[in-house]
Amino acid sequence: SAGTKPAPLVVGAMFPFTGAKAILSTWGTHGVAAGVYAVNAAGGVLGHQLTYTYADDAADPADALPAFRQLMLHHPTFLVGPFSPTIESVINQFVPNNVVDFMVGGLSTLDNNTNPNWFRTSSSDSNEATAMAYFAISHGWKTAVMLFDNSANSQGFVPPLMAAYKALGGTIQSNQVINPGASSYTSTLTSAFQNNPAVVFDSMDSATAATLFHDAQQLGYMNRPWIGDDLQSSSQGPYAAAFGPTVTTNLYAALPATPSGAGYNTFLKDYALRFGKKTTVWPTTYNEYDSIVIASLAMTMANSTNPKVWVKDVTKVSNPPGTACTNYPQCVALLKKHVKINYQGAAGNDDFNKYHNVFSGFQFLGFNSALNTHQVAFVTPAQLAATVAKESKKG
Amino acid sequence: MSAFFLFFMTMVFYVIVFWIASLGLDLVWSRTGIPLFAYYLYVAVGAYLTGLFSLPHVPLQNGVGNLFGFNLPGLLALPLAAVVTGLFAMFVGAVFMRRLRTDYLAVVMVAVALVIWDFSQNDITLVSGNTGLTNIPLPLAGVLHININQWTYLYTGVAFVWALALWWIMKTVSNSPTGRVFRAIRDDSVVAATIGKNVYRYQILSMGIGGFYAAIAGGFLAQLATSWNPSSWAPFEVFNVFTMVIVGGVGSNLGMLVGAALLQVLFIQGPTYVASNYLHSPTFETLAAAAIGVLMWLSLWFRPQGAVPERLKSTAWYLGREPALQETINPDLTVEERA
Amino acid sequence: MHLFWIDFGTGLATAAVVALAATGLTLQFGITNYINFAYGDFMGLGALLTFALNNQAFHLNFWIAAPIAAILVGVFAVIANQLLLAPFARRFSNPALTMIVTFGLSLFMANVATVIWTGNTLFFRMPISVDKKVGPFLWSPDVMIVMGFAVLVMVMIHLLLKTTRLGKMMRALSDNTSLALTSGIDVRQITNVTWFMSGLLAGLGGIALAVEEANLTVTSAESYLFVIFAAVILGGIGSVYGAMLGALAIGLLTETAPLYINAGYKLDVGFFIVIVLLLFRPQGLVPRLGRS
Amino acid sequence: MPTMVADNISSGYGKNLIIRNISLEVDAKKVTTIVGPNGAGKSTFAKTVVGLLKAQTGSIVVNGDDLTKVPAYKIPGRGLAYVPQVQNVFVSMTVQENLEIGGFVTKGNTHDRMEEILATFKDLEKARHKRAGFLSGGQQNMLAIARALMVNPSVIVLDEPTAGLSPAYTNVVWEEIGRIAESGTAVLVVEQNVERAIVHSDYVHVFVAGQNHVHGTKEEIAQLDLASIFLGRSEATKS
Amino acid sequence: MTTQPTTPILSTRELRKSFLGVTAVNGATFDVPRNLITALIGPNGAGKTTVVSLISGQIKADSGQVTIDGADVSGWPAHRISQQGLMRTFQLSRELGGMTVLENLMVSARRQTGENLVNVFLRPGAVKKEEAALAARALEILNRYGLYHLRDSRAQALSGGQKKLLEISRAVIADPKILLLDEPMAGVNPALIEKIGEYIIDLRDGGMSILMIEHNLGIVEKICDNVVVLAEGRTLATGKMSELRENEDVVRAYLGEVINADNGR
Ligand SMILES: Nc1ncnc2c1ncn2[C@@H]1O[C@H](COP(=O)(O)OP(=O)(O)OP(=O)(O)O)[C@@H](O)[C@H]1O
Ligand SMILES: Nc1ncnc2c1ncn2[C@@H]1O[C@H](COP(=O)(O)OP(=O)(O)OP(=O)(O)O)[C@@H](O)[C@H]1O
Ligand SMILES: [Mg+2]
Ligand SMILES: [Mg+2]
Repeated sequence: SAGTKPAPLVVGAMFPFTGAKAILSTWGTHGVAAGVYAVNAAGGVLGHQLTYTYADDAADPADALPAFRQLMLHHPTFLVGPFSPTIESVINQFVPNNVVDFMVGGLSTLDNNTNPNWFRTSSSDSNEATAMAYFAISHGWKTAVMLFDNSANSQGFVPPLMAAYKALGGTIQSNQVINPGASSYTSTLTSAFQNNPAVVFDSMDSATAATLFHDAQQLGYMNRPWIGDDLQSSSQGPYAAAFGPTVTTNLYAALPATPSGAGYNTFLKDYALRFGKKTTVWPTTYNEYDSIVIASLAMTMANSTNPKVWVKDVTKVSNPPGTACTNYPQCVALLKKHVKINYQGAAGNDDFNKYHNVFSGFQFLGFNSALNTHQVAFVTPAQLAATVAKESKKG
Repeated sequence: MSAFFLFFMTMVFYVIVFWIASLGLDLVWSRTGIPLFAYYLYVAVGAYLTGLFSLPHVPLQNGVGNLFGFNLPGLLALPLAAVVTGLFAMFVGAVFMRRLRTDYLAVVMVAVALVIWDFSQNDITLVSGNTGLTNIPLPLAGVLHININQWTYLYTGVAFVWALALWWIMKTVSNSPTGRVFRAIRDDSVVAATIGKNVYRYQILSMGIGGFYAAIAGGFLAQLATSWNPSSWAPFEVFNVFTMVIVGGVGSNLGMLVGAALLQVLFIQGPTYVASNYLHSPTFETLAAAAIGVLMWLSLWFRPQGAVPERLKSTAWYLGREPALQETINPDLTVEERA
Repeated sequence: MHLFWIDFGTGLATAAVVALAATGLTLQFGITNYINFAYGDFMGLGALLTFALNNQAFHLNFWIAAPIAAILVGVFAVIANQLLLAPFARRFSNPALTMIVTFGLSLFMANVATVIWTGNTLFFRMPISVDKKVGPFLWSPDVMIVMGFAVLVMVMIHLLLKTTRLGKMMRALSDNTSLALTSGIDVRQITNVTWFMSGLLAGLGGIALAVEEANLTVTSAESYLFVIFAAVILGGIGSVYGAMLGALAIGLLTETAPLYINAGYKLDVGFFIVIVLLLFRPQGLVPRLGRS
Repeated sequence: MPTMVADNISSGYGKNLIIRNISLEVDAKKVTTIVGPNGAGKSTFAKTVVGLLKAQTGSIVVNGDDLTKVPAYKIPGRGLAYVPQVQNVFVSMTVQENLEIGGFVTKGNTHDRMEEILATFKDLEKARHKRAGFLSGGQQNMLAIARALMVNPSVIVLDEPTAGLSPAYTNVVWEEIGRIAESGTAVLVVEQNVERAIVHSDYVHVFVAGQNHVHGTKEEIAQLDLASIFLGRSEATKS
Repeated sequence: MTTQPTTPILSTRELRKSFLGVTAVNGATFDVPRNLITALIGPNGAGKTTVVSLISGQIKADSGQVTIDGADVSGWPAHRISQQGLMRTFQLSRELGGMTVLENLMVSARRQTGENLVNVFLRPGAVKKEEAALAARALEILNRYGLYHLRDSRAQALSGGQKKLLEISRAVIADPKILLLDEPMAGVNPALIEKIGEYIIDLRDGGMSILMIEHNLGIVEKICDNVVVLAEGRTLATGKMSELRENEDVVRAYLGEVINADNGR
């Protein structure tokens, strides 16, 4: 009725605000706020404004459930998060509690997900690992060592990376599990580098990386390419800072999707409007941003805010076929005209496969002496698919 | 409304679980005098075993899997895991209680917990390292065809029944002559040995019971979250349980309930809720965690006996009535007042 | 063999860090007779204050910031003792309870430090030092300074305890507190001096650790605490020379172990040795006469 | 004028008072003994005098110097030395180091004094570089007394110096006590063995239930029916 | 002293023990006759307390043999030796401070059904009945030793002398065959010494065998049937007190001159 505004719709966000992984909450909250800003600036969803509320899971599975219940007190229509450490302890809650979840994080155990209310807007680590292998081989680096810490995230890289690297004709000389927080990694490094590998693959937390890079410098092992995962991709980030003098030639970082193009520019504009021009664009923020836009589009298409109804439209607004659109108001306008759309988001095409995973390409970044990044190479989804096909032929 | 009830029930569930956990620690630490800083290890072992017993065997693939799995019904997996954990705790006790003096034991216990925690993170063949166990089945949910929300209510009830039974058992044990031997060992284990008590055996027994209680708590946590991995049990979380015991009142079975409720509601879940809903800053939560330390200091200083103090067992308690015996005044033993 | 010597050199560097910290821990234990579980946080505080002086507040040169920070930790340790630990230790004769109080102090310090310094990885502002070959070893100048400094501190502590009046008073206090009091020793003052030295050494140890690790986080020293404990226990808790010996053993063992076993378990080697040693020799390598 | 005057002392542990309104004086060159049944408060009194326990009422004056509010560690420096009953040596330190510590309260060089004392205590001289923990119980008691004498105190308070000692050592210790008094020091001894006390001391106080029940010269006390004063149990301390 | 003792209730053969290079016990060999009171005397540091701890199993002997009632108990753990019918008290009283005086006694009783958890749950009735009977027995003993009025106080609140009495009553409730007392009279006032002496005689007359360490030779002479002298960890002499006073070795080592500091330790 005239004069009364429809009640706002709640977005629930679940991140680790405390504990060892607290930095992830900075990423998550920035992405969510930017997404909500974008949707509200364009008039909201079906006349509803979006609001958001947070809960802290401390990256601890035993804390995740109370955090989830806290969020449910606000009757959210969908959730963003949590990251990999706690997703498994809440994933079974989504359907019975009638809420849709958009997760960001590489956990490869969910590559074959069948949960209808769960979607992942970042590419799985298994894709990233394949891309890292492809990138190395395409440069002719055929012997490698792997240095991955013991976290679930990092260990998720190991099997797909090994399989892909071998399928492409490379040899893994040594695969070391790094135990974070040690005071030195000299002995680990000396045994790993015994056979003078051409390239190094690595993933670990930044504090551990600082120690390990420092030791590797001492031992003279920084004179060859090191290929890190997306954690290492930020400009002036801790990894690049710790890498040492050879950072300009020898450090590479993989980064999912294509933070470039129209969708990404829209995101950057919204992000700057929300936080000011100077704010760091934290990793994964475009994934959370995309999650919110996609959910809002699905609700618009279904003309319902009931998750049971609109969840079926998530893949419809994001996947082909359809008219490509790269920002929320533009997409909404098309939907109003009953045009089938294919949202091209900040993170890339955002096409979900049948397991509700996106399958993006990867770019590889190098660093200049000011520690700013530049793109060195791009591995397309097609190249990844071909590599995976080779693996199964070999296996 | 139902969202609120589910939230409330989850809180109740946590309070019950930590009541059970602190009952076990209270027996081992306050009543037997063993500084069991490795207590969370048993919580974890219980959780892992509950998962492994109720999960099917998943062969290791892409770094995920579990070395064995028995597909047992969850209601059975839990007590079975607790029994096995109890035996494990007895084994750990048997190895370490034999020779170590108390302060070494305290440190060594932490070291044992840390080593095994490290192992659980590094080793991917047994329980998938940091990925841990996932999809632990909900007991009964499949049988009764109820959804996870109804199950939450039901299982809170199940946990409560368990807790009542465990409370009664602990009460019976601590009031029994066996409980008295435990306290004698706490006060002076050398004396306990000279009066003919097999100190080592009783210490191991106490560890076993403590391990059983810890495992029940851990099993419930794993079943509620349907998953368990090394970040669920940073060994130092045991400090919270110690604080529950101190705040509740060492040696007091009902005190443990008070301690668990106080800590869970006011110092753990409460601040998390306030921080994310009203203050929008994790600082408050972090300060609340720091405040747990302060709470323990204040409690120890101003009310060392805890919220519900342990009661001394009087003569009347033992006899079931006031003693009939009248003290014979021994004339040799009275003070003769002189002018 | 070449690898072995490089690892051996790293072991010596680690031993220096551990020795600094372990000596401070064992000195304090000798006097107060309870284990300080917040010691790792004292170490962390040293590194964090250095960071604050070096990067946040006055932008002091690292080599100036470090000693100031260590002294501040010493002062903090005295305050923590006066306001918190000493009152509890006086009131409860059972050291296990005071041990729990220090556990609480650890929780308190770690969380407050997180509020102040966040959980992020921090770096000192100091030039990257290049490795040097010294005999068969590979050491950076920073690490060599740390090692030389550690040796110097050990010698000074030895002279202090064996020859000075203060040192003898400390030993007397560590032997029998109430007798020291009635023999005319100002127990409170000596206890404070000891806590100051313990804090100072913790601070230095924490800073040395951060130099060796080339970065610091709020909890990195805390997670290293048990390595320190291992050294202290190995040497016989409360024994200063034992702690030095224990540090050497732990440093060399943990750093050379990865040549033979999975590097992920190298710290566990230290714990394992301590556990096995205690099972066969419960009083440590260098047992202490006196308090039993 | 008496060397030490304790006037109207009350003290105890925490809130409950164990001793009430006790006054006594100790003279130079004299041995004054406190006897009394178990739990009478003898040790409590001794600990109060030397500042280990806080006096709730009363004052302690040594040579006209009021020590009531002086912290325990400063008391030896003011001329009042104390030898506790048990754990009275630093077991991990050598005999010589133990004596050195006794000398720490004075600023000056204590080396000569130490030689003097070692000359008196022949047994200790022989064990000079042994750790005190390896001495037998009697030698430890001896060392403790020697340490207290390092600063030439005006008053020395000894708590049951012969408890648990063999008869031979008991004699030696009492002889030593006599010599200390002769040298000009005022000696206050807490003792269980009444017969001994009466033989060796000049003045005896009998404490019962926290009070200075009777006192007098050894001749006067010897007249009393001490058995009936002693026979009895101290009142239970209920908490 | 009704039945003539045949075999000794307790005997030690060549017991040896050293701590950190200091020899505390160096070949102690002696017998404790059945149903008599035997005193163990000797200079300070002679190793008396250590011998008692070796017999009762608190400390493991380096070598040597201990026999209780014909059974070789060398190397047995303390609790098994205790279950064999031996009880000891400590030179410095060790009460179970956090428990009541009554409980200090009750916990010391032998063969309690309720000390096995299976019985606690399967035979609660029997346990309860036994507890009530035990409490009544403990009260009787407390009454005899003048501690009745303290039954419900925490043991840590007792005075030194009361703690000595508690030690003895705690041993008595277990009804041991042999009782080892370490300086039961030290630090106890003279009146109580007499009293404790009488209790010990009563216990002997009730059929117990007793070995007590004591420096108070007056009381030793009065109540002990037999004396063992220990010096420098070795048995120096045994016999009646009156005979030993004549024994030159004993006089030299214990009654007369002080032993030289360098004599072996
Ligand atoms: N640390 C303490 N805390 C509380 N009460 C104590 C403490 N020490 C002694 N008491 C109590 O104070 C009273 C007097 O003790 P005190 O040691 O002065 O007696 P005493 O005359 O020296 O006896 P004894 O001859 O047995 O040594 C006793 O009732 C005792 O229980
Ligand atoms: N735990 C121990 N550690 C080191 N030395 C010890 C230990 N126990 C006893 N000793 C030493 O062994 C010797 C014998 O001590 P023990 O206590 O047996 O003597 P004792 O005959 O009981 O003397 P007392 O009459 O003074 O009680 C002493 O030199 C003593 O210092
Ligand atoms: Mg006394
Ligand atoms: Mg003795």
